[in-house]
Amino acid sequence: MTATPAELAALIPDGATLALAPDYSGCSLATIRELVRKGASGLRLVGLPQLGLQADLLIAAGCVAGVETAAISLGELGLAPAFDRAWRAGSVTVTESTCPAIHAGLTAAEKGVSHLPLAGVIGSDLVGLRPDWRLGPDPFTGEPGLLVPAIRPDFLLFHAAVADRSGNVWIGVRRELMLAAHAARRTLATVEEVVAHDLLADDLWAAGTIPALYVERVATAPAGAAPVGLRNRYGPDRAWLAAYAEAARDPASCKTFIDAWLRDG
Amino acid sequence: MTATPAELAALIPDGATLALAPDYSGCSLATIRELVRKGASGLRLVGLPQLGLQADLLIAAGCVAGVETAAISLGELGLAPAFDRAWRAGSVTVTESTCPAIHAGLTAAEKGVSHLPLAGVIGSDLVGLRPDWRLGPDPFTGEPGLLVPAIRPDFLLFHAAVADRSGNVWIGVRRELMLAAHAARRTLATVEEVVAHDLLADDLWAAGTIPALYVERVATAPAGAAPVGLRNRYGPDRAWLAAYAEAARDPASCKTFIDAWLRDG
Amino acid sequence: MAEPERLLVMIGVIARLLRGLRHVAVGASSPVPAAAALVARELGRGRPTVSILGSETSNPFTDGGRELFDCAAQGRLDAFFLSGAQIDATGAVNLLGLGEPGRMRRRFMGNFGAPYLASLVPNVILFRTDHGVRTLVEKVDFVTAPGVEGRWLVTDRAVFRRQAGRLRLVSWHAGEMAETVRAATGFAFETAHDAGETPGLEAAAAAQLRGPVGAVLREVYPAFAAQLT
Amino acid sequence: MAEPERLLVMIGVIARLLRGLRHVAVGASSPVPAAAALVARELGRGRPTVSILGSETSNPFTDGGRELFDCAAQGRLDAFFLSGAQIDATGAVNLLGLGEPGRMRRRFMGNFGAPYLASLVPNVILFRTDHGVRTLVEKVDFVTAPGVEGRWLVTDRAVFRRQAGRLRLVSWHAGEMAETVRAATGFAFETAHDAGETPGLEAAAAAQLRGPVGAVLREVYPAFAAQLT
Repeated sequence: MTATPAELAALIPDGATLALAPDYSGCSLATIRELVRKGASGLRLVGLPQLGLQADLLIAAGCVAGVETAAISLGELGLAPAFDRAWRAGSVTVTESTCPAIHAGLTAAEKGVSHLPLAGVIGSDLVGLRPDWRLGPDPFTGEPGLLVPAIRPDFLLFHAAVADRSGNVWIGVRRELMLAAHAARRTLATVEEVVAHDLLADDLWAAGTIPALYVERVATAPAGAAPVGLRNRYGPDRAWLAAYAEAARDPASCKTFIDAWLRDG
Repeated sequence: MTATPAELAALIPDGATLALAPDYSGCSLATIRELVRKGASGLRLVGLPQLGLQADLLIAAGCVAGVETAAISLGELGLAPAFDRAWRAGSVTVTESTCPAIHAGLTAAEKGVSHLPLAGVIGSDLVGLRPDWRLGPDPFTGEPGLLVPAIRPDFLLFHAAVADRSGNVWIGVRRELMLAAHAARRTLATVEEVVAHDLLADDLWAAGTIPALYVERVATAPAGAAPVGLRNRYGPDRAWLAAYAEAARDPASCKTFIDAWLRDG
Repeated sequence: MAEPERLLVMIGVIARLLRGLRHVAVGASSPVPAAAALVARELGRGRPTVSILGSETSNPFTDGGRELFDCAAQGRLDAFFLSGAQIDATGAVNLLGLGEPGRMRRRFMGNFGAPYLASLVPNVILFRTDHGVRTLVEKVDFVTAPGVEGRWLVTDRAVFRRQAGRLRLVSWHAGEMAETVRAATGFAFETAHDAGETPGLEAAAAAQLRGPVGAVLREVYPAFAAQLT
Repeated sequence: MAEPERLLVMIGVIARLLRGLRHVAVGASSPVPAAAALVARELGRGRPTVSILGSETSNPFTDGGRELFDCAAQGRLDAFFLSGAQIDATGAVNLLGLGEPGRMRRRFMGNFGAPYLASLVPNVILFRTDHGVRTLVEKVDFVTAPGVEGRWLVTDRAVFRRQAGRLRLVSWHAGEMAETVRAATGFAFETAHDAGETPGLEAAAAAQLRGPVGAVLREVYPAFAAQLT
C-alpha cells in the first residue's frame, strides 16, 4: 500500500502547482529532497498560508517558478535566503497574499465556487497588487466588498504522524491540511508510521483524520519532517537550520550545503 | 462551573433564533424539555441542516414561530406530526432551504461576510421560494450564480459526550456543531459527563473539540440526548419514538404525551 | 415496498450502473441503492468507495454535514440516488409537497440536499420501490431538482432513461410488459427500440448479498436486510 | 532588542491596555505582547483568554490556520498586536518591503494576516522594541494595514496614540523626555497636554512575570524569558 518519498516526488510533474504547509504544520522534507534530486522545475508553490524551509530549499535548487503566499521566511532565523536572492534576481514570481485570503481561496475550491467574499483587507495596498481580486459593492450590504478567486492546487504535499493501511491520514488539529486536501486535486502524504487499526473506526482518531478519499498516495518516511520537526513528535534541528540560514546566503555555499543534504538522506 | 439544563433554557429568551442539530448529531432533549417547561415562545429554529424530534416537541408545545430547514421529520417514522399540523394551520412559518445552503449561510457567518456563493441549486423551484437569495452572473465566470445570505443564529444548543472543566466540549466528527458554534452568537451545551483532563492538552481529543472560547455554558445531563440517542453512547428509544409519532397526530393525545414527558424528566 | 424479487432486480440494475465509478454516496433511507452500491464495491474489489450517510461504520466523512456537499462540488462524488414523492416525464423530482409552490396542500419532509446534488453529481440515479400513477407523473408540482439528459430511473417494475427530453422505457422486470408498465405510469413514454426484459441479479451479486454486503446492510437497514433473505 | 527594564515598561503598558477584554491573541515572534497578555490574564483571574500562536500549550484553536481569522471576523477577538518594518505617523504599518509597491528594492517576510486583522480587531496595538528614525517614518512605503483613530503604539522609548489622524506622544519611559523621543522618531508629532513619564511595571505584574507567566514564556520564548529575569 505505502510508497516511498521518491515515488511521491515522481508523481509531481514539472510546472505543477504545489501547496506546502508552513514549518509548524507538517512538512514532508523527505519528499522535498526527492523533488530536488529528480531536478523538478517550474513548480508554483502555494503557502498554507505561509512558506518556510521547504520552499527555500526548492528555490535554492532551482525547482520553483513562482510562489503565492502570505509570507515566506525561516521563522526566527529571519528571511528565507534563497528566496530573497531569487526575488532580487526576478527569477521567482511572487503573488503577494494574506493568510485569510489564502484560506478563503482554498475554501472556494473546497466548495466548488469561483470565489469567496473576504472581510477586512480593503484599505491595504495589498489589494492593488492583486488584479485578480475584485472590489465592488457587497450585493447584500452595499458596503465596499472584496472577492478573492478560488485556489485549487494541483497537489498538496505534507507530512503527518500516522496513516492507516487504507490511506487515511491523521493530522490532529492541523486542520489547514484538511482544507487543502479538499481543495487540491491530488494529495500526497508521508507519515512517521502506518498503524494497523482503522483510523475512521474510532471517533477519537477520526475527528483528526483526512479520509483516504482525498489521499492519492501515502509513503512511510520516519523523521520525514526533519529538520523542521513534527508537532508532539520531535522538535526542530536548530543547529542544522542555523547552518542552512548561514550557508544559503551565498550561492556557492548554498549549493555545497544542499549537495551534502542530498547525500545524507 | 457546570450548570443545569434549566439554567441553559433560562438563558434563551422568547423570540430567539435557535440552531438545533438533527437527531443523529447530538440533541439536548434535556434542555428542550426545560424550554417547554418554562413556556418558551416565538422561537425561530434553524436546522443543522435538518430538524427532528427536538423541533417537533417545541412546536407541539407552542414554543415556535418559524423554522428554516432543509427538511423536518421523525426520520424512519415519517413526517413530524406536530410540525405538519402547525404547517397546515399556518401557525409556524417555514423558510425552505437545502442542506448546502444552510452550511453556506453558517459559513458566511463564521467568516464574518454577508453571503457566500453556492454551487448547484439553480434550476430548482426552491430558488423561487427564497426572495432573500440573489441570482446573477458570477463575477469571475460570467455563468449564472447564486448567493445565499449569512445565517447567524442567536443560540446553538446541542448535547455531546464530554466536556472538561474549562468548558471545552468534545464533539468528535460531528463537525456541523463546530461550524454552528462559530456561526452562532452564543453556544449552550449539555454533556453526559465532565472529565478532569484538559481536552485541549492532547491533540487526539483536541481535534474533535469545540474550544471554550465559543461555549457560553455547559450543563451536565446524563442521557441528555434520550430518546433520540447519542452516537457511540446509546441508541434511540424506538418504542418511545413510535409512541410519540402516534400520539402527536392528535392535539389532545399529543398534549397528554408531552405532559407525561415533562412529569417523568 | 415491493416484493423481495423485484428489489433484487433493482439492486442488480443499479449495481451495474455503478461499475467503474470511484466514489458513490447513498443518502439516508435508501436501502436499495445502499445494497446496490455495496454489491458494486465488492464485485469491483473495493471500487467504488461507498459512503452511506447515517451509517456509523460505512461513512468516511470527518468534516461534518457539509462534507458530502463539498465533496460533490469538488468532483469527487460520481453517483448519488434520489427518490421523490413525484418523479415526472422529464426526470424532475419533487421532494417538497403537493399543490402550487408557496400554497401547497401537502408538505413532505423537505428538499434535503437534492437541489444541489442533482446538479453537481454526474450520475444521479432516480429510484422508486412503488411504481404507480400517483408518483410517476407528467409534471411534478414542485421541481426540487430538474431532470437532465441521460438520467436513469429504476423502479420495481421497470428501468427508464431520459433521452430527447423525456424518460424512455429501457426494460421491464420479469412479470411485466411494456403495457403493464404503461398502465402503472402517470406519464406517456416511448419505448427504446432495443427494450426488453431487465436482466436478473447475477449469481455473483446474489452471493455478495448473502455474504459481506448482507452483513453491512444488517447494521444500517436491519428490516430491509431481513426482507431480502 | 531593548534593555530588559524597557521591555518591562512595555509589558506593563500593554497589560494595562488589555484590562477588561475577553480574548486577546498574540502572533508569532511577539514575546513582549505575549508576556503582557499573560500578565493581564493572571491579574484578571483568567480574563482575557489568551491565544498564543505558535505555542502548543497556550493555543486554544482546533480548526486550523483559518480559525484565528474567522474568530476575528466573528467579533470574538478583542485585541491583537502588530509590529512592522515601518510604522508611520498615521499608525499605518508596513510588513512587506521598502521602495515602490510592485518594484520594491527590499522585501521582508510578507504581510501575514495583518491586512485583515488590522481592520477587524477592535484593539490592534502596535509595538516596536527598537524605536528609531528608520522604523518610525512619516509615511510607510507600503500600507500593509492603514492606521485607525485611537490606535496605540508602544515602543521601548515611549507610548503614542493616534488622535485627529496622527500619532501623538502620550508618555515617555523613564530615562527619556519628549525631546529624546522626538530625536529618535522619523515623523513629527504633537505631545498630549497631559503627557508625562510612563508608569513602571506594577509590583503585582512583576510578580506574575517571576511566577506563572514566566513559566509559560519559558515554553514559548525561552531566550526572551531568560533575558527578563
